[in-house]
This record gives sequence, C-alpha cells and structure tokens, in this order.
Amino acid sequence: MEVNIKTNSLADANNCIAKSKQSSLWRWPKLLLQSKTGTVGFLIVFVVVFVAVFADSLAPHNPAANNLGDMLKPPAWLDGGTSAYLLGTDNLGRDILSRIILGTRVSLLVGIFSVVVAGIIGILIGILAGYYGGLIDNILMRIVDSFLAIPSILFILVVLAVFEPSIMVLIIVIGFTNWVTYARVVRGEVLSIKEREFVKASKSIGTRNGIIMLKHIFPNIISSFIVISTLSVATTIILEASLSFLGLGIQPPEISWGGMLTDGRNYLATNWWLVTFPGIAITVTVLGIIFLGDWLRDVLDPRTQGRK
Amino acid sequence: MKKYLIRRLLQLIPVLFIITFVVFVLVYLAGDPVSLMLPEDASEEDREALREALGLNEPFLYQYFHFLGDLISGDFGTSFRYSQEALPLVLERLPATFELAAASMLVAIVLAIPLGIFSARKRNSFVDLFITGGSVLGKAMPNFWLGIMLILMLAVNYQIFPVSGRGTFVHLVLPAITLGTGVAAEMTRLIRSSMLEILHQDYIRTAKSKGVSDTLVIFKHAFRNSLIPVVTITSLQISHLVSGALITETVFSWPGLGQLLVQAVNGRDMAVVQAAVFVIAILVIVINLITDLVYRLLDPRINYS
Amino acid sequence: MTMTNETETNHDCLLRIEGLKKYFPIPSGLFGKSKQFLKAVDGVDLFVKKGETLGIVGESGCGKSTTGNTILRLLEPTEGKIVFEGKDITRLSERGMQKIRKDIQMVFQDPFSSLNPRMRVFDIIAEPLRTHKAAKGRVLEEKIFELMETVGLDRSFVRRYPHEFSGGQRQRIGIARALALKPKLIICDEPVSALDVSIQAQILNLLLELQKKFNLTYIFIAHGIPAVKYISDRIAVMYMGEVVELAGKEELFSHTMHPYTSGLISAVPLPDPTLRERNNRILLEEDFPDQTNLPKGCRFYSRCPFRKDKCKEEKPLFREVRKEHVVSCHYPIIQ
Amino acid sequence: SSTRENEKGTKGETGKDKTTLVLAQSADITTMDPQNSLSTTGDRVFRNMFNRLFYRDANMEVQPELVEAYENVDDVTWKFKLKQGVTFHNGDPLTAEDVKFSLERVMNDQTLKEYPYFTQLAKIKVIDDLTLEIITDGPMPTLLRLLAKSGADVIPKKYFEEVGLKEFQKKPIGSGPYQFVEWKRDDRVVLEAYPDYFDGAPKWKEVIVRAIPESSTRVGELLTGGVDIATDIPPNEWDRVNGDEGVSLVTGDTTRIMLLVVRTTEGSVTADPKVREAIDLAINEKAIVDSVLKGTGVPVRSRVPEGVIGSNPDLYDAYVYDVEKAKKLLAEAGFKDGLEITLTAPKGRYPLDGEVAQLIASMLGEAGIKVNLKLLESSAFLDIYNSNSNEELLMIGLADGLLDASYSLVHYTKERATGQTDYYNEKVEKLYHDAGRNLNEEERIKQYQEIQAIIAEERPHITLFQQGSNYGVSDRVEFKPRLDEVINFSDISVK
Amino acid sequence: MSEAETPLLEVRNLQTHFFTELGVVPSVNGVSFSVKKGETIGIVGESGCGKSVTSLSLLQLISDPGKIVGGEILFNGEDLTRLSNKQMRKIRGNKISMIFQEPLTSLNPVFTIGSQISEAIRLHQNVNKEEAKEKAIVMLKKVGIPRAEKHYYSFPHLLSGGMRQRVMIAIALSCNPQLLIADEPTTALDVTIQAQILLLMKQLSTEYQTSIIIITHDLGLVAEMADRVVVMYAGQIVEQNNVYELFKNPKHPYTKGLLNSIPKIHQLKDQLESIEGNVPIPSQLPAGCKFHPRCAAALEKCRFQDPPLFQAKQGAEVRCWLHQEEVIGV
Ligand SMILES: Nc1ncnc2c1ncn2[C@@H]1O[C@H](COP(=O)(O)OP(=O)(O)OP(=O)(O)O)[C@@H](O)[C@H]1O
Ligand SMILES: Nc1ncnc2c1ncn2[C@@H]1O[C@H](COP(=O)(O)OP(=O)(O)OP(=O)(O)O)[C@@H](O)[C@H]1O
Ligand SMILES: [Mg+2]
Ligand SMILES: [Mg+2]
Ligand code: NI
Repeated sequence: MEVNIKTNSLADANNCIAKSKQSSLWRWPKLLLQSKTGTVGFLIVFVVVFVAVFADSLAPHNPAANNLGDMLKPPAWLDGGTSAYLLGTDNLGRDILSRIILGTRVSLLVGIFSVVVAGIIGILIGILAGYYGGLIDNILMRIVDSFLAIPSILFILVVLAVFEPSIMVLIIVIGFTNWVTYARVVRGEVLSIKEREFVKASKSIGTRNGIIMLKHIFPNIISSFIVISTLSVATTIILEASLSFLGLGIQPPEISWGGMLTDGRNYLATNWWLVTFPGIAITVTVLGIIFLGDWLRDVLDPRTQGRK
Repeated sequence: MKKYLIRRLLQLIPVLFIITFVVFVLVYLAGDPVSLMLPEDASEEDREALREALGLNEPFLYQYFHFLGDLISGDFGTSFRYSQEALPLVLERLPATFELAAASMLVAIVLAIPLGIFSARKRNSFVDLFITGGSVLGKAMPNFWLGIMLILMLAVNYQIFPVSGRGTFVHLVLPAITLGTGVAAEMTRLIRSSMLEILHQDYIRTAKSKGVSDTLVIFKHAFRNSLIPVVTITSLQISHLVSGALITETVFSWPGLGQLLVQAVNGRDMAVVQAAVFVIAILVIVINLITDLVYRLLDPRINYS
Repeated sequence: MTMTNETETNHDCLLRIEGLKKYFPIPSGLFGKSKQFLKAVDGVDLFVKKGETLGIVGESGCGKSTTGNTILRLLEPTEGKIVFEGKDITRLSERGMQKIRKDIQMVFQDPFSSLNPRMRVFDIIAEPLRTHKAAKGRVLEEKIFELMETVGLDRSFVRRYPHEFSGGQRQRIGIARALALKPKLIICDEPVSALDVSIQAQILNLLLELQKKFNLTYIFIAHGIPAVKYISDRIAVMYMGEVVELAGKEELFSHTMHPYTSGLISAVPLPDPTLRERNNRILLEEDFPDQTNLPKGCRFYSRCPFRKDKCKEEKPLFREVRKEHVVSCHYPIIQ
Repeated sequence: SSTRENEKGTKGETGKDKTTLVLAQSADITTMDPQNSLSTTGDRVFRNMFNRLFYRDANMEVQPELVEAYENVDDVTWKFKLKQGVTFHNGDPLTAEDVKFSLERVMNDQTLKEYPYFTQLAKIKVIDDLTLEIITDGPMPTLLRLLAKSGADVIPKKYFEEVGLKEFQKKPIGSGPYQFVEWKRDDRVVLEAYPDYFDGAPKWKEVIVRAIPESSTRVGELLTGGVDIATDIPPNEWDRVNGDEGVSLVTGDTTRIMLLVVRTTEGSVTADPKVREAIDLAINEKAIVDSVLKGTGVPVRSRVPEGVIGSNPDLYDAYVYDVEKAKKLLAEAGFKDGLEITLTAPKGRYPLDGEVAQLIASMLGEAGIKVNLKLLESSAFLDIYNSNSNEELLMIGLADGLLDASYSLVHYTKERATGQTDYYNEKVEKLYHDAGRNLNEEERIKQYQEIQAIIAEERPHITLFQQGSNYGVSDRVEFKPRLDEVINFSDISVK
Repeated sequence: MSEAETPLLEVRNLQTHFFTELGVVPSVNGVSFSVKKGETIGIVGESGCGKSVTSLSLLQLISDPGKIVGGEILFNGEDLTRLSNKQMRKIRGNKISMIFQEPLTSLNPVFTIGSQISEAIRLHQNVNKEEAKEKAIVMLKKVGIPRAEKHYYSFPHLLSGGMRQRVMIAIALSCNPQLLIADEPTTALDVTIQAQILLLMKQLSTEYQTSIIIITHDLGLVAEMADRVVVMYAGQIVEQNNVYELFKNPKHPYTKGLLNSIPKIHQLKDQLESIEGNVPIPSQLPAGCKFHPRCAAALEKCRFQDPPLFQAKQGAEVRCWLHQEEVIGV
C-alpha cells in the first residue's frame, strides 16, 4: 500500500513516474504470456509479419519466373516432386512456396490497411452520429442504411472499372465498402459512452465537443474497434480472394493469397496443391489474428486488466 | 406499433432516394455501356449512333432526373442487355434468391446454435478450441473453393447431390451449405461470446439458486437472452445473403440476383442495376424491420414507441 | 413563491433558481414529435447562500440530478430562471456559459464512471485547467500536485490510471478536478453513495474541510439522509420533480412537516438495535403515480398515510409554515 | 425420369433418354431477339430456332437454306426465290414480306447489335410472295456470306408487329427446326422439336441449353451425365474429361485469333518497326500454345483465320522466335539497356488469357523488355480497347463472324486504325478497297493475301495464335465441332 | 453458543479462493459461524470483504475461477461441500433460498415473473402447471404485490425496483425454505421501500420460523433486523456477537471505526470519525493482522502475526490482539 508514502520533492514523483512507465512496458509481454491462445496468436502474426517484411530474401525462387518445363510439379514429398520446389509449382511452373511468401505482403497490406480505411471512416461517422444525435444522427444513419443496402460488390466493380486496379485502389475500395459496420458499432458504443459520467464531467468543465469526442469518446471505443477489426482483417483477406474470382483482385505480377486460390481453383480436382497451401496460409494467419484479437479484447477490458 | 411501422417505412423514402443517386453516379462513372454492347470491331460511328439512339448523349443531371421521373411512375427503364423492362427481370430472380438465402440461413442456424452453445459451455476446453478452429476455417474458406470442393466430393465422386442448377430440394443442399458455412462460422463465435456473457449474468445465478439444472439453465434461461445480439447480426447476414451470393450462384449456376447484378454492372446496364439495387434495398430494409420486430419479440424490455 | 424572493434580498445569495422546469420529451408520433413529457423537474425554486451547503434529498428519480445538471446547463431548462451571482445565466450562449462553468463545478456520484478510464490522473485533473487555459507547463504540474495534496492523494500517483485506485481515492480525484478552477459553487451529485461506509466518512470530512478552507458553497445531492444531514445547512426534500419541504437542517428534523419527509426520515434504519422497536415509524405505500401523467392534486396523494379528499383535487401551495421552513402540503404535520 | 416429364421441360437435365439433348454453355444468352445478339452462345440457340436465306455447311460453304434459287442481276442487284411451304412455328407461312421486314429491321434499327454489319444493304424489294430483290450499296462480293451470318435470321413480320418486341421475346417464333418452350435466365433455354419443319421433323424431341459459368461445374455435370455436351473446356479440365469413361474431349478450330494490338503512333516506342519485330521475335507462340493451352490452338502470323475466305496459308501454323535477334534489333533501335512497355490484357474473357499474358510478359522480359502488365476484368478491358486508350501493347482475341477476310482486314485501313494502332500503309489501303468491290473471287483472295503478307512484316498487330475450341462430349452422342462454333442440334446424333 | 441445540447451519473454517490469472485471491479465508433455527444473522463488512462469496459458497454457486478449498458447511448435519451437483440442486431453492442484491438483473428479463416463480415451485414440489401458478399467485399476494393475477404475466422490467425485489423474495420463499440468504436485498432500493421489504422479511421469518442470513454493509439495517452480527474484514470474521452487545460495546477496532463513521440522524457531531486508508485488495493482503495498516491502535505484533478469533467477554468473538487478555481472563 503506497497510500502512506509521502513524497515531497518533484524528483521523487518523477522517479515514480519513470517506474510506472517501465512497469507498463513490461506489462504487455507478461499479459501475453499469461494467455496461451494469445501467445500462439502473437507468434503466428509475428511470423507472418516477419515473412512479409523479409519476403524477398526468404523466397527460394523468383515467384514470377515461369518455367514451362516444370509446370504443375507436385510437392517435394510426392511422386514426381523435386526438392527444388518444396510445395510444388503452379500451372505456369512458378514455385508455390515463393509465391506464398511473397503473397504474404499483399494479403497483409490489403487486410490491414483496408480495415484502417474502413475504421477511420466508420469511427468518424459513428462518433458524430452517436454524439450529436438528433438530426445529424438521423441523416448519417440514413446514409449508413443506404450503403448497407447497396451491395458492396457494386462499389467494388464500379470503382475498379473506373480506376486501374492496384493495391492502393483495392485498399481504398474495400475500406470504403466496409465502413458501414464500424459506423454502426461505433455509434452504438458512443450512445452508451456519452451517457457515462466522465463525459458529463468534461462537459461540466466547459470542454468543447470536438475535444470531448477526441479525448473521451474515441479512446473508449478503440478497444471494441480493435476486436471487430481483427476479425475484419480476416474477412478482408478472404474478400480479396473473392474479388480475384471476379477478376478484380490484385494484378500480376503482384501476388496475393486470394489470387493464388482463384488461379488454382481450376486445378482443384487434378492438382490440389495449387490451392491447398495458400488456403492453409490464410487459415493459419486468420486464426492467429483472431486469437490475438480475442486476447486484446481481454486485455483492453478494464475488468480483466484489473485493479492490479 | 402501427405508427412505429409507418415511421420505419417512411424512412425508406430518403434511403431509396440516396440509393438511386449513388447508384446512378456509380454506373455513370463506370463507363460507356455502348462499347460493351457492340462487337470488338465495331467502329466509332456505330457506337456514336447507338449512344444517340439510347439517349446516352444527354448531360448527367438530365439523364438522372429523366430516370427519376420515370421511376416515380414505376418505370425503371429498359435493360440494354436484355432489351426488356428491368423490374420484371429482377423480380423473376427473387424466388431463387430467397430460396437460397433461407436455406443457407437454416444451415447456419442448425450448425451454429449447438456448436456455439457447446463451445461456450466447455469454454477453453479442447472442444472449444476445436470449434473455434473450425469456425475460423469456415470463415477462411472462400465460397468458390468450398463450393467446388463440395461438387467434386458429393456430386461428382459420390453423386449424392446434383452438380448444379435449381429445381428440386436436393439441388438446394450444396449451395446452401456453401453459403451457410461462412455465416455459421460467424454465428457460432457470436453465440459463444454472447452465451459466455449471459452465463455471468445475475439472473443465471438466480436460476441456479432455485435449483434449476445446468441444461435447463443453458437452454431455457441463457439461450433466449443470448439470441438477442445474434438476431441483429443475423439481419446483417441475411442482407449479405440476398445480394452477396454471387460466387455461390456462379459456381452452382443458380439463377439468383447476385449473378444478374454483376452481369448488369459489368454491362453497365443502368436500368437493371438500379432495379436490382432498389429491390435489394427494400428487401434489406424490410428484413431489418422484421429483425427489429423479432428482437422485440425476444426482448420484452423494448417497446414500440 | 414570493417568499423566496424576499429571502434572497436578505442574504448574500450565490445562486437562485426560480420556477425551474425540465421536461423530457417521450418520443412518439409519426416523425418522433412528442406530445408527452416526462416532468423530471417541475417548478423548483431554490436559493443558495454563499458559503452554505444546501442539501437535496429525495427518492431515486425524483429529479435531483436533473436539477443539478440543469443549473450547470448541461441540460437546457424547459422553463424557469437560473441566476448566478446576480446574473441570469438561463439563456447564456454556449460561450458565455463556458466562463460561468469555471465558477460552478460538479462532483459526480459514481467514482468508477466519472473518470475516463483511459486518461491518467494528471490529465484528468489538468483537463479543466487546460480547457480554460488557466495554467501550463511547470505551473500546471505544480498546481496539480498541490491539488492532489489538498485532497489527500500522494503526488506519486499522477501517472496512474483511474482503475488503479480504490473508490475513495477516485472520488478524491473527482474532487480535485472540481477544485482545480477554484469554483465558487460545487454541485455534489451523490458523491458518497457508491462508497463504502468507512470511506464515506473520509470524503464527507474532506468536503467539509475544503469548504472551510476555500469558503466553498455546496449543493449536496444525496438520498442518504444521514449524510445529507451531516453536511448540510439547509435541506430541500424533493418528490416527483418538486420541492416539497425546505428548511434548516435542525428545523427540518425537529419539526418535520411533510408526510413524505417524515416517512423518509423514519424509514432510515438506525444503527442502534435498541431503537428497533420504535413505533413512530411511518410506512409509505408503494404506489407511485405515472410520471408522464401526473395527478392534478398533490403528487404524494397515492402514498400519503394522511391523505384527505382535498389533496386529491387541489395542488398544495409551497408556503412558509414556520420561520424559514417552507412546505407544500395541505395538512402539514404539526408537532 | 420419363420422356413425358422431359417434354414438359420441368426436370430435363438427366438427358439419358434418346430424345432429349442437354447442352451446357459457359454463359447464358442475353436476348431472344436474334438480331440483337452477337454472342456465340446466342447463335447456338437462334441457329436452331430461326432460318436464314443461306446457311453454312460443316465445311463452311455457303448453301441456300430458305432460298430455292438466286441470281446476281447486276453489280448491285440480287434476286432470290424462296422455298415453298416454309412455315413459322405458329403456322403462318414464311413469305418474301417476312424476309424484307427482317432485313430492313436490321438494316435500319441502330440499336440492334447486328446493325453495323448490314449497313451495306441499300434496299429490299418484294417482287411476289416468294420472290425478292436485294440492292446493295456498291458491289458486294460478301452478300451471300452476310445472308448466312447471324442477324440475317428471318422473323415473322405479322406476329412481330402484332405483339411487339417485348412479347416476342417472351414467346419468340421462328421457322427453324426447334421451337421455344421456356427461358429461365441464367439457368436454361428449353426448346422442342417443331414437327412441321419444312426440311423434315427434327431429330431431338427436346433440347435444353444450360448456362453453367464455372468450368469445373460444367465438367462435373458432364461427368455425372447431367449434360451431353459441354462447351469451353479449359485445358486444366482435360484430364478429368479424358480420364472418365463415357465422356471424351472433342477439339475444333475457331475463327478467333489472339493478337497484340501494337501502337505505331509517332512518339511511342513501338513506332519503330524494329521494336515491333523484336517483340514478335521474343515471343515463342509455339511454346505458349503447347504449354499453357496444351495444344488447343495454332500459332499464326495473320489476322485472317484459317478456313476463312482470303486466308493466307503461308502464315498459318507459323511463328518467328529468336531472342538473340530480338535483342540485337532492340540494340539497333537504341534500346541497348532495355525498354519498358505496357501490355494491357483481359482476364477471364478468353480461355487462359491471363496466363498467356503473363507468359508473354516474362518472355519479353527475357529479351530485355520490361512489361508493365495490366490485367483487366472484361468490361474494364473493353473500355480501354474501345476508347482507344491502349498503350504500346494490348492483347485481344478477334473473331471473324462473316468468315471473309474483308471482315478481319478492315483493321488495317486508315479509317479504323486511327487512334488505335495509327497504322497507315497506302498500299494496304488501296488493296483493301479494291478487293471490297471486286466480284472476282480469285482475284479478291489474292489481294487479301497480299495485305496479310505486308501486315506480317509491318506488325500493327502481332498475331499469336488461332484459338481452338474444346468440347466435352458424352459418348452417347456424336458431335463434330464447326469452325464458326455454331451447333446445329440436328447434326448431333445418338450413337 | 449453546452445545445442546444443534444449529441449522454450521460453517466451519470455510475457505473459498479464486484462481485468477493474476494469482490466487483468498476471498474467504477461514470463516466459521452458525445459524440456529429461526435466527437472523447479519453479516456486515465493506465491499469486497467476501460476504457474497461466503453466501454463494453456502449454495455451491461459486463460478469458474473460484473454488471452495477448505472447510465444511453443515446443513442439518449434512456437509454440503460433499454433495453431488444433483443432490445440491434439491437443496437449492428448496431448503436454502437466496435473494440477490440487484433486483433488476437478478430476474431474467425475457420471462414473466409468474413463470419464474412457478419454475421454482415446480422444480421442488410435485405439482402441475396450474397448481404451480396458483401457488405463485398466492406467493405474490403474500409479498404484497397488488393485482397479483395480472402481475403474474408481467415482465420484470415493468415493475418498480421494490416490486421486483418482492418477486425475488416470493421466489425465495415459494418452497418454504429453512434458510433464507439475503445478499444485500435492499441496496438498490429507496429507504421508504427498503423499510417495507425489511418488514416483510421479518413477518415471514416469524411466520415460518425461517432462519435468515442477511448480508449488507449497512450497519443500520443489521441493527434493525439481526439477532446476531458477524463482522467481516478481508475474507475473515473479525468480530461476532449478539446485536445488542455488538452495537453497545464493539470490540474490534474495525467495528468501532465502522460504527463511528456512520453519520447518524439523531445525534449531532461536528466531525465524523473515519477509518483512514483503504480497503485492502484481496490479492495483496498485508501480513499480520489484515486490518493493521488502518488501525490506530495497532501493536508491533499486529504487523507480523495474524490474530486468531478470541473468545471475549459477553459471548463475543474478536480477531484482535488487543483482546487477547480478555480471553485469558475468562
Ligand atoms: N436524458 C433524459 N431523458 C429522459 N428522461 C430522463 C433523462 N434524464 C433523467 N430522466 C428522467 O427524469 C427523472 C429524474 O431523473 P434524475 O436523474 O434527476 O433523478 P434523481 O433524483 O437524480 O435520481 P437518482 O437518485 O436515481 O440519481 C427520472 O424519471 C429519469 O428517468
Ligand atoms: N469471479 C471472481 N474472480 C476473482 N475474484 C473474485 C471473483 N468474485 C469475487 N472475487 C473477489 O472476492 C472478493 C470478495 O467478493 P465479494 O463479492 O464476496 O464481496 P462482498 O463483500 O460481497 O462485496 P460487496 O459488498 O461489494 O458485494 C472480492 O475482493 C473480489 O475481488
Ligand atoms: Mg441522480
Ligand atoms: Mg456482495
Ligand atoms: Ni489489529
């Protein structure tokens, strides 16, 4: 119990500050190790991010180099496979392992940043609607309803028809079609947070609305945002696969797991390895992200994070 | 209650207005339908002539208000692609779309409820982990992949179900599983977490203190409460099922709205896109309304005012 | 009503509210236009003298918090007048109000929800100072340490988050925040009802101490009657949006006149088992009128053990029955 | 299921009986108006529902269909005598008025997709019930071919005028061997035999044309006996088709040539003929055809497909490939250190188009040409193509609907090339216009062949290969693919 | 405690711990007390001192990370900690019932109050639906709910807090339990309503000879209701005595502090006494006497040695070294 310690000098106080800073730095790994699934999730995500960053040096082959002599080679451990292509080759004789390694990059980029884009729009609109209520809320929510009713595939098709598909465009487009969910969730959250007394307290001090939204509302919705967004990263990776199915995904020579799945789907019956390995990559990554998200939810929940 | 319904339905008007405008802008931006209607080797004069004939030379706003005027009198215009009235084209798809959506929802519910409850009850056990893994897999499998797999296994290899097409009940099974799995995966997780939360509620403790058995606590006291958040998500999911079944429809050559819509967008077929989005919008809003009512049915605390 | 105006001139009056009403619309109708209102506060006249503590008691939902919030214009009053230091602030612009809010601060009921869980203590206490640009940098830091010491918090706590504190400590943070701008009036909205018995006393003592030290004026809202009695100079008893009795605390307890007040007082369990069999207890029925559709007569009619026909028909006036003791009842209890 | 059930068209896809034929195509038809459809999928249906004045036999020779006799009255006037006793499905007799009505409709209605092909017709004159005259705008050596082409279908004037286009689409009536039963969009078209067909009762009682866009599903249906013939089987599915008893793969040719549209506009790097040649040399068309396409296709050096009048046999089954020389040419052109160009290509429009484009990109890469590949979804691709915003290279597949070189070679005229390839060659221009009015068939062919030889050297188009077509066919039926990809149901027989 | 009469309930050295991710929380750490037939026991103590956990332990309703790690709970001589889940269900709601603090959240919002009462009746009594309903209505009338037949079909949210709490009481009493545990039954209510509820409970206990354990941190409430009082601090009993003695002559410094820090209506003081410091966190209890950091009278010994529960004069039990001598004196 530190209640009775009287520290009179500022230096002492600063000392305490430094200590508490340090302890908060150590708190995260500690909390992480306490949760098994959290640790697993973190490890998976860490590995995936690592692979994405160092993809170029990790890939054993040039992933775009097609080798017409080595088309559709099975994985190394099967008859006809060679150790040169650990996971086999695709229909243009490209090394699947290298493609998966390189594909990590795009899939993660698209997965994460489109969620960020959606999150920014959704949070902004959700906070405004929830905080001000009344007419503003009504107008914004009608817009949200409208967007909900317009099939997202329409947006994606049209935008990709207008702009040349690139990672940037894809991120923006997916983000732009997914913001609605966030707006709804955030608005609901804001409606309850703005009734909490600390918001009233801040108002009673004379704080301006903008500041209240920024300092009081926003930090308190961020944790539930993190939880839905980790799930959403997963959905986005898969959405990219579906877009590839429609011919709207990432363009070669850019490689994505979704694109690999789509290209390989024609070979499902005959050359299973074309889709199985990118499929496993997606599943494992998604699993990792979901585990990490679940853990984050627990940690960010003040009830579990606890009164020490 | 009646007033509530009327108010909700009146809200449709601004929403539909926004939708027509957004869709019009989108399709307008998407490009020239004419170039898609003529063969690859048609000349520029041919295209210009067609444009003229279709009234596509007018300025944007003129075209929009012209469209809006027609719309108010119930006319969505004529499909470029099918040279037919757009609305009937859309409406004739509804039965197939509904059929698939309803069946997939059923699959999802039948899978998700027991799994969700089970994994909540056995929280952190091996079974829970297994179900979580399964639902992640369910989410991570793209529809086309699952659909083709199912066809290969159950329709081609074992010939239990027909490969594709729409007709009898058995035709519905594989597409419904394909589409329902993803929904089930999400629902399972949702039921699990909402169940976990409910199980910590005071009234569960009350029930236990009355001597109610564990099974009854789960299925009577907890389940209905845990459905309340599930219903909201389900309504969102149904909206997706109505408009977003495209890939499953393509794989199983199921003549639903999704295929129509994508083809219409690809062909810049303004009238059909508008009609389809309009119909989907009304459906989505009506579905939302229905879920709201169900919500109210499940939760007596909400009143209609 | 005339009475309050007279007294006001006699005393050095910091805050005066006249005929304050706050109606909450109950949404209904086609476009959300409502014809029905929940009359949370329905014609309240009060004044607070400089340096005194005005207690407000009453059941949950009787409009205590609404009154408090309306004074600070956190809620816009439906009707009535709020005069602070002789200045009518009822229709003051948002800008003008911000200046006034420097002088009126609030301490909230729930120590767990009144502090933003994601802000450090430092920032919580600094917020009013920053908002009103009262201090910066070193000065700000010094000020915050000073405030923390004033409310009995160790300055080494500045970088902690609210969840790292106990309820009593959190309430101290809330008080420090309210004190930061050296306000003239502090509205305490049930500041101790969420606290443990042993901590409650600490906070009550602290409030009294601060009052002496800074010559503060309090409006102390609570439903715990003993605590209100302990801290207040005068007490207003509210029932269904109205003040039904108002008097100095000694006067109120020794000459309780409104049947509701006496029911309230007698229902408080006394921490003395020997008094258990006391027979002067007044039990009130549990038959609340519909708050959206109040009866035209006395609002307490349905629960009053002494009700008469007149009470049903006629609304009692708020009148001074004894010196500085006003009550709105046709048949006040005269001991 | 019983035949009776199939006749009602309810559950017909079992197709195991001898009177029902089930066909699976990769896309649905879009309309029931035969003059407003350009797709092969549509043609396969209309060919069996409607008649034309002429038709093409299995060898692509033009033969009279509705015509009893005809005569070339002068350079611009043709006279036709119609067969007697031809009736529409509603029983009305087919007369010269119907032919006039149909041809005038497609000549005049600009909104019809077939309109652009029929602009050279000037006038139709009805002489009597069974005789009519067609007057062309200038000498027209291709008239008979045009009259055998899609869009020249004869529709019933009286019925059409009576019910209007909308109703006609709901219940189309033609004079062909099969009559309309129902059309469920994106699902199936059901036709049944027209017993009073003038050429004798058709073979099949019922024909179902299903739309199954996903190739593996199409193959699945074929393997499980759901369909008798499935079109567009991509090479990756061949093993499945060939490996299964009871079905086999049938391959044929098409008139579609895959080619690269090259920008020769002043200022673009490909304006230099050396660069264009280098590109051609760097691409190994044979390897592409053999590897990715598994041999369905033939490398060609001409835009005019083999089997079409005016094609140049020297340029069929031919390709140039020499990376070293390509590098040398590039160096000569001043691109010693390589150059960068953009290749726009569709994805999902033609079989394995994306893969082919990627292969080309990497082949060019080996010669030192860095390719920015733009793989576009079909409609976005067409937008680029039609708006002439193609950059250095654009990959496209062009077919020849008329089966006449004039159709293909128009691309090299100044009028058509402007903005797209910006190619201009005076000689080509002259040859093309002379040939267009030359009624001497032999001479005309020579002129066309000469144009092709020039083009093969100057390369405003770098042609890749003539595409093949693949059908999965159930062993219970006998089927021979045609060059024009049309399927005459009556040509298919039960084994 | 007289030896002759066997108590209805006897708790011996009950220990309930929570095994959380942040370590073991000994929420209840060796609690012993007994309840006689017809007796009302009050358990007081600040928030978090283990009152609720004690009561939940009695019914074996401790949920997941929590576990009863030691002690016995003898109910009619039978050790409840040894019973199977099934046997325990027969006791819950039947012989021992419980009323919880929050009347709003303790009733299931989606079922009518009637069905929630009759559920308990049907579980433990061999009656059919109709009879259960009748009985439930009788119960509703008994706890003073007006128009009981109509309210049978009401959903909880339509009732006021007081009425909901009455429903809870009706559920708890529907099977005439021998022991009623009321865990802060009135904290959510107004004093005027609270007075009614307390009266109701008193009447019922005299009518059926039901023993009551009333858990609260309101000493006033205990003074009104209880025969005997158990004072808890940090998972332990620090003082136990009959109600009159305890209020007249509190022994433990904590009890004293508690009594002094209550503002009282009828006596006036200028300065309230208060207990300095904060309630310790159960996972970080101080060594020695758990109260010593807040205790003005703490001895050196208090800092290191946990005092046992001493038998003091006037039948009191006190956990404080200051009262060690008194024991010896007896
Ligand atoms: N924002 C609001 N909208 C609608 N009704 C409200 C609102 N705020 C308060 N009320 C209603 O006004 C009445 C008075 O509420 P208020 O919070 O002032 O009561 P209170 O006396 O402070 O009660 P408590 O002791 O529970 O805090 C209540 O019936 C409440 O439901
Ligand atoms: N599920 C749990 N997990 C971890 N600790 C718990 C749990 N439930 C209770 N505790 C701990 O046990 C201690 C005793 O809790 P309990 O609910 O018995 O207190 P109480 O005396 O009833 O307080 P109150 O007056 O607030 O109801 C608390 O400090 C709490 O932190
Ligand atoms: Mg309040
Ligand atoms: Mg408790
Ligand atoms: Ni001690």
